Amino acid sequence: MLNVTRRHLMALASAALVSGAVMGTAQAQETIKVGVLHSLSGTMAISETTLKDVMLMLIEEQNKKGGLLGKKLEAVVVDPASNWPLFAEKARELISQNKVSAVFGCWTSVSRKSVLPVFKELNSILFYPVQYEGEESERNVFYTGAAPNQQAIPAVDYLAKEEKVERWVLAGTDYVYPRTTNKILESYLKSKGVKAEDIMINYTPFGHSDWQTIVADIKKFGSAGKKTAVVSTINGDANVPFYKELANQGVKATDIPVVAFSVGEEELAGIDTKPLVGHLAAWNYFQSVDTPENKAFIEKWKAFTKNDKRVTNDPMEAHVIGFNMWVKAVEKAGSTDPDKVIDAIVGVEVPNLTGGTSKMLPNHHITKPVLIGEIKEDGQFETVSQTDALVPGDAWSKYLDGSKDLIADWKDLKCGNYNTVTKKCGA
Amino acid sequence: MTSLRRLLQAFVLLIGMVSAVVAGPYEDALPKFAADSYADTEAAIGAVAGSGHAQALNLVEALRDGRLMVGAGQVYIRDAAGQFVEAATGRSMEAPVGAKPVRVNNRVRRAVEAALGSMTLLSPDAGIRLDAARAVFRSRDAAALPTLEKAIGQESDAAVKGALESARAAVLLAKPDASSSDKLAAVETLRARGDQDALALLSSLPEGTPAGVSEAAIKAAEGIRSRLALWNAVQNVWYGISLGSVLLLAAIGLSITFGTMGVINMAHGEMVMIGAYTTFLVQEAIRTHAPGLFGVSLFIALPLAFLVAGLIGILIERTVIRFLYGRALETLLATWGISLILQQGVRTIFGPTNREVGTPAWMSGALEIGGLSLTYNRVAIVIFAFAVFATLLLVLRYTSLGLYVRAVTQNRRMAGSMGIRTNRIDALAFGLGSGVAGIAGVALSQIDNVSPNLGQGYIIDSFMVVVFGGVGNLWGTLVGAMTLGIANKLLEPYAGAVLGKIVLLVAIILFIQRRPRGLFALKGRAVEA
Amino acid sequence: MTTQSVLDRQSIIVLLLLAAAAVLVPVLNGAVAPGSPFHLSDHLVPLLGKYVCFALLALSVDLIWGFCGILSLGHGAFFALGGYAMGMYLMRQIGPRGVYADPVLPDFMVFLNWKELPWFWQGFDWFPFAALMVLVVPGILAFVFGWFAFRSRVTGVYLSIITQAMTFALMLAFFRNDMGFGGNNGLTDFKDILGFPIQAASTRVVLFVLSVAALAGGYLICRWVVNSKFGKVLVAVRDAESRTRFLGYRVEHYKLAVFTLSAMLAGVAGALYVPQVGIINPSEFAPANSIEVVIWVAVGGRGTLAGPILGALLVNAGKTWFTGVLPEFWLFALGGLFVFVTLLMPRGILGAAKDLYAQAGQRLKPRPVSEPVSQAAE
Amino acid sequence: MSAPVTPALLYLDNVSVSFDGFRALNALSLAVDHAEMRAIIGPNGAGKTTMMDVITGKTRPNEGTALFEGSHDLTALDEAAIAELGIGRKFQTPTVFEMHSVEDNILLALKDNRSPLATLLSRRTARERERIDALLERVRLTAHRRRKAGELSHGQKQWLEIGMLLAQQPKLLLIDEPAAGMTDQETADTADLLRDIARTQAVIVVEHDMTFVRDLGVKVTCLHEGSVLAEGTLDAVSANERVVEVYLGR
Repeated sequence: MLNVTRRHLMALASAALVSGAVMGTAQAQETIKVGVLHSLSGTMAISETTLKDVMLMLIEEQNKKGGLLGKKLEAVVVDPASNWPLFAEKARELISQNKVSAVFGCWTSVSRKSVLPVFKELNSILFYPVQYEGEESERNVFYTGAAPNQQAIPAVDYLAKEEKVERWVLAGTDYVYPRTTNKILESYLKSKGVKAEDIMINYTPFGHSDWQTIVADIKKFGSAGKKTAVVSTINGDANVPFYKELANQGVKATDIPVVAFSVGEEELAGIDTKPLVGHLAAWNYFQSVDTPENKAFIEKWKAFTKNDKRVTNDPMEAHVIGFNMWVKAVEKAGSTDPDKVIDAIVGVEVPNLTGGTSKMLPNHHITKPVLIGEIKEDGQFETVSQTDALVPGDAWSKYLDGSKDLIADWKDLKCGNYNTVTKKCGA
Repeated sequence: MTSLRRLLQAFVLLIGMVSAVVAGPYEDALPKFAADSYADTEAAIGAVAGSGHAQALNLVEALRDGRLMVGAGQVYIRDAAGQFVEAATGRSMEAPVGAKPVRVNNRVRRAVEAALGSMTLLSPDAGIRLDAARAVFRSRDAAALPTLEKAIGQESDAAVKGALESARAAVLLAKPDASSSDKLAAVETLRARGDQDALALLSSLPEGTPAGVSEAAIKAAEGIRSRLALWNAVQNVWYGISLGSVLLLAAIGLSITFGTMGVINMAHGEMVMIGAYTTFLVQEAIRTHAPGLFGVSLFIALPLAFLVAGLIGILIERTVIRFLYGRALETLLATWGISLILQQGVRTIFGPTNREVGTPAWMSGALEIGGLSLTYNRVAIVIFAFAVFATLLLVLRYTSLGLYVRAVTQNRRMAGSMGIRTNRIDALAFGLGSGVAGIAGVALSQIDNVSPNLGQGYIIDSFMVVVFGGVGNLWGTLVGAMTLGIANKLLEPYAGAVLGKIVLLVAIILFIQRRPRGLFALKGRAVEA
Repeated sequence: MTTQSVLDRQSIIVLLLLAAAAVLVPVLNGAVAPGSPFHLSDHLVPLLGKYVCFALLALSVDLIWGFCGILSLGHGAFFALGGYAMGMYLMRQIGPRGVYADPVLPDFMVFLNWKELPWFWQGFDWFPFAALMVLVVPGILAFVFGWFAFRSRVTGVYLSIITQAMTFALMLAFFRNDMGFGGNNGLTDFKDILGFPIQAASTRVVLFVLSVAALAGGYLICRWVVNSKFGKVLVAVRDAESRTRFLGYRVEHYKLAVFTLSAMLAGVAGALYVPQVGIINPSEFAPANSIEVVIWVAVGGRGTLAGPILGALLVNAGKTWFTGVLPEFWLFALGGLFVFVTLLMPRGILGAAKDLYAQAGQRLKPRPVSEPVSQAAE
Repeated sequence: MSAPVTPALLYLDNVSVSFDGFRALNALSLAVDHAEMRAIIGPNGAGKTTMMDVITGKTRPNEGTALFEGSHDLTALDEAAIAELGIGRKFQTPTVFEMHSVEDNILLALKDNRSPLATLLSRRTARERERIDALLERVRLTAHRRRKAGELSHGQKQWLEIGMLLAQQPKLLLIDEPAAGMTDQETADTADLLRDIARTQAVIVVEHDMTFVRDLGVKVTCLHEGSVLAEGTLDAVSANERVVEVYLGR
């Protein structure tokens, strides 16, 4: 019940922020506005509400440090309500009405695709914090989540090396992220000598709830004598019944490990993790990472949300990195003008929460460490592998026919899809 | 009890002190645990298991449970009571500063399982022996062979003996220097076992297996495969029944309200959700106040879910629906509004994220019958669904409420004029329908997300079941649910999950055209009046 | 007759208001200086355009529900199909400007390794064909669906439920990437329409004006239909279907005709919606969306032609306001609206207003609340 | 069109209908001539309404023949087709289009092209207006022509429905309990009206009110348990022993 009042207050607080933003147009010169474009209602609220809170925390903190360029930062929060056209509408509102200097937001690929034209047209900046399928590099967007080569490929490498996996089930929800990731993985695995009959690909709809047949198929596929693993790009809500079915049919991590790319601390909070111990996830950050930076961040987060049960996760770290990079770039450029910031930000380095230093690359992706974690009984992850160096994010995958010749470079080539064969921008 | 444990500890301690005098493979292996490398840990486990050291079993179990600690290069075992002993000597000691558990990953866990298997083959507990045999079956560790032979020799339990023999067969097939005749016997053992695991073993013989054995294995595998294909079909039907019973649970309450009052209750799914959240609350309360009751938490949740959902149902009926009788389409809209309010209400109170509802121990695991694998939770849900169905059937047939409800279903006006208070019957029937949805929620919490969106996922399917089966007829709902469930599962292997569902939806739409009132429609003048 | 003249006055008001919107929006947006309090900022133009498209969708639902008693809970499907037809045209207009610069294939096809354009994408690069498809595709679906449903006399809640199943099945189908409509991401990143850049303020103003014109056109078509003898038959079907049949009318033909017409109107609304919001995705097929449309109609007043327009504008403006200011309470408000309207204002705002007017004009007894006889004749 | 099998306008032979085992009509046979008025009486459940349902195509008989004008097989046609053949039906409870004006109710019933396209494009002609005026006059609703039908009194609705029936210009009118709920004067007027109609068209009247039936003074058919019990003048039928038995019980 305490929850009610807190949420209630937060709602009112964000309401106040918005109306503050509207009333405050007269003082627009005195603050720097930062747009926060995350769904607070509808199906995506489950994931995105947290990111809105992180942004509010980061902005509050920056203001405590004296703001930016001598001005206070001001968050402008809107609710696109998990409705894709509404994302574009609210983005337009943020940029042209509220005159924000940068926007932090979006979760699903479709929401990002929906706002892209708006950012290009109105020339503003979007920081996108979620792991995604890649195959994109836009001048106005900075991708602080993982590209496929920063998540999927290292995870597969780990399984092949550490678990001696020879047979692969690529199971995903039928949308663009799993499709692309699986395509890349299929091509990658084949390049490593895995035969076609040792790869099984399966797609299910959003919110799929009856996993009996598919889990049984996986078991069957896994009993051909070769060590088998499942690479799961199953999205959101469908994961709970999937893992419950795995546990019920007795698929143990020691027999057929499942490595997931969309299951983090928040998703596990709704599942009894005891039967799932040992299943894996690949991210660039885990709450359990033991570094001073992370400890400090978790403490601040719990204090800010006044709830010591709130977990942290990978996209939150991506926002932390993205926000700090933007702050540094604005300081470097001495202005919040998008053109200047876009030029200044490439090459900016900030510490991440896992003990390294992430750098903004010319392709607008960043360098990140890749962590493989096993699920523990308490719903946290035990890091079982971490790349030695940070992995630079690839905008275009080397393993896809359509994009193997493409690179993105906004520093020298000023192009998001430069074809290295034809030497032309725009393929 | 405590004194017994003390005695045991003292005993272990004594043995530990004696053995500490001589450094053996056990002592040599210990520092490897401190190296914080999975490969070293794995190697150390093998060495420890093979050492025959008195502490070995204790140590490996501690590793499995996360009680093997490392601090300042030393290895300790923390017992269940939180006491520390030195792994090397078994000497009890103060909790060391900064000790951390030895890290475990799947590879280490597998090694632990194999080690435990070979060490517990002779355990006095049959259950442990069975687990051990299965572990060896998986690890195929040749070192376990002598113990295995000994265990088989003295085994009296048939099930365990079978498992031990399978394990021996597995080991022999994997062992390069085993004789061909032994291997052939092993192939025969596995052929007789005839399940998926046997198939896996037979189809992955190591390099260098004699040609005769390979041929026998291929033939045996063929046989198993064709046998499994048959079982597979049965298994699919079972999946269908299990999906059908989920649909039955979700739809049966709807069938009552729809049949009796002609009311389309779009908030029906939310009643299911409320049942699931009730289960969550019950489990929360049990976790904090009476952890011992967790096994029966679902039985406590059932009546509560029925009451909570039923009362909310009656409340909705009294405040909204009764003003809308005879206006089915308006009822549909109003209850849709109510469903939005209930969803958002739950979201505000419990947050948008999924809530954890645990599975009691008796519902985990699977029952293996021949080539069939029936998971206990699905079995429980199927039995439960049929129990609910039977109960409702009896209630409607033999209680006065049932009599009134049937009367109102068949002819509202006539029932009214015979002195039945149709108003009250409506409220009670609606409450009954909602309450049944609530207990469906208890069952669904075991297999699905407990989130505010839970009910949304079932509403369209439930409507399809009711409409397909025929309104106002519980048997129709049963047949409808089972038909849809089984059809869905039989289609899935060919069409995939999505296409299968689309095909079914289209089929139902077409079916409604042929029989607008469903499979088991009431006929005659009563309906048309 | 009395209702006739009321309707006429209503029509004049509606058309005048629409004309005013079509003139004022471009003027306030383009000719008034941005600093002025009367300036209409750029981002509001497509927002208003979206409302107008929703109003046309609501009108199409009202035509069948308010006048013929067919409650479709799947009209979003026709809206979305119209939208997809337009979206496909817009995709083809991107040409080689996609990220993979394929001259023919849209990005998502390159991405899925498709080698050539599927047959059902052929022709959509030609605007007249796409425009025709905007009408034909929803029309054919409605015709086939209706032909089955109405011929076998599926009525009432059964019909509502299978319309819902229809849109749900389509949603599942369009989510599949193998369908060739871009899966969950749908169609997006449009560049231009008929050669005009789609993001330009002027294009948006033109699209807004076109939407208003389409709404006015739709209004006039609906008005013509409901005022004709055909319309009287529809109302007769709504109020006493059996009676109408015993008079010799083939009820199924009437229902089929009006259902198909309504689906085509919804398709046009969808086609105008897509270029203004810049994306079309399978979530437009979600059953919840279609149910929401019904509440717009109910709020405004079903069985009137101005009602659905009013309802769509009011509810959507409310949604925009709520999701900006009190996001957590939007669903409470929407849910409450459903209950409130059905319980206390069954004839919607316009119906209530008319009742008040009638009472003030006295002598007329308050009439029975809608669907008076319903199925009594059966 | 095949040659007429029977000279009768309506010819039912051996018609049976059963619902879930209950036989609502049991080998019913009945013939009605052109421009004949026939009264059907019988206790509740005798099958009167079901018989009407069979004639108008609402219910399909399990067996038997139903012919109209000797050659149209009524069991193969739907309601609309049968209505177009010239069979009109008035329901037991008056069923008019309550939200339409009295005038529009008649307009919708006028014999005309019933296709959707025709109605969409139709304009009201002077002839139609004359027909409407005449019909309203005949059912005494001229003064109420602009009122909504829902606002009429019960008796007026009955008459409006009869007016709609006449507007169809049917060859056969089926009229179910026209006198129910009417005052004595109204009942007498209704009897007059029906007699007047029967001069040119065939009429089947189902009625409980014996006074009314007597007023009509026509041939009476008494149904019982789905078949014809007796047929003849009212006096003859009332004198029939079995009829007395059925009506009064034993």
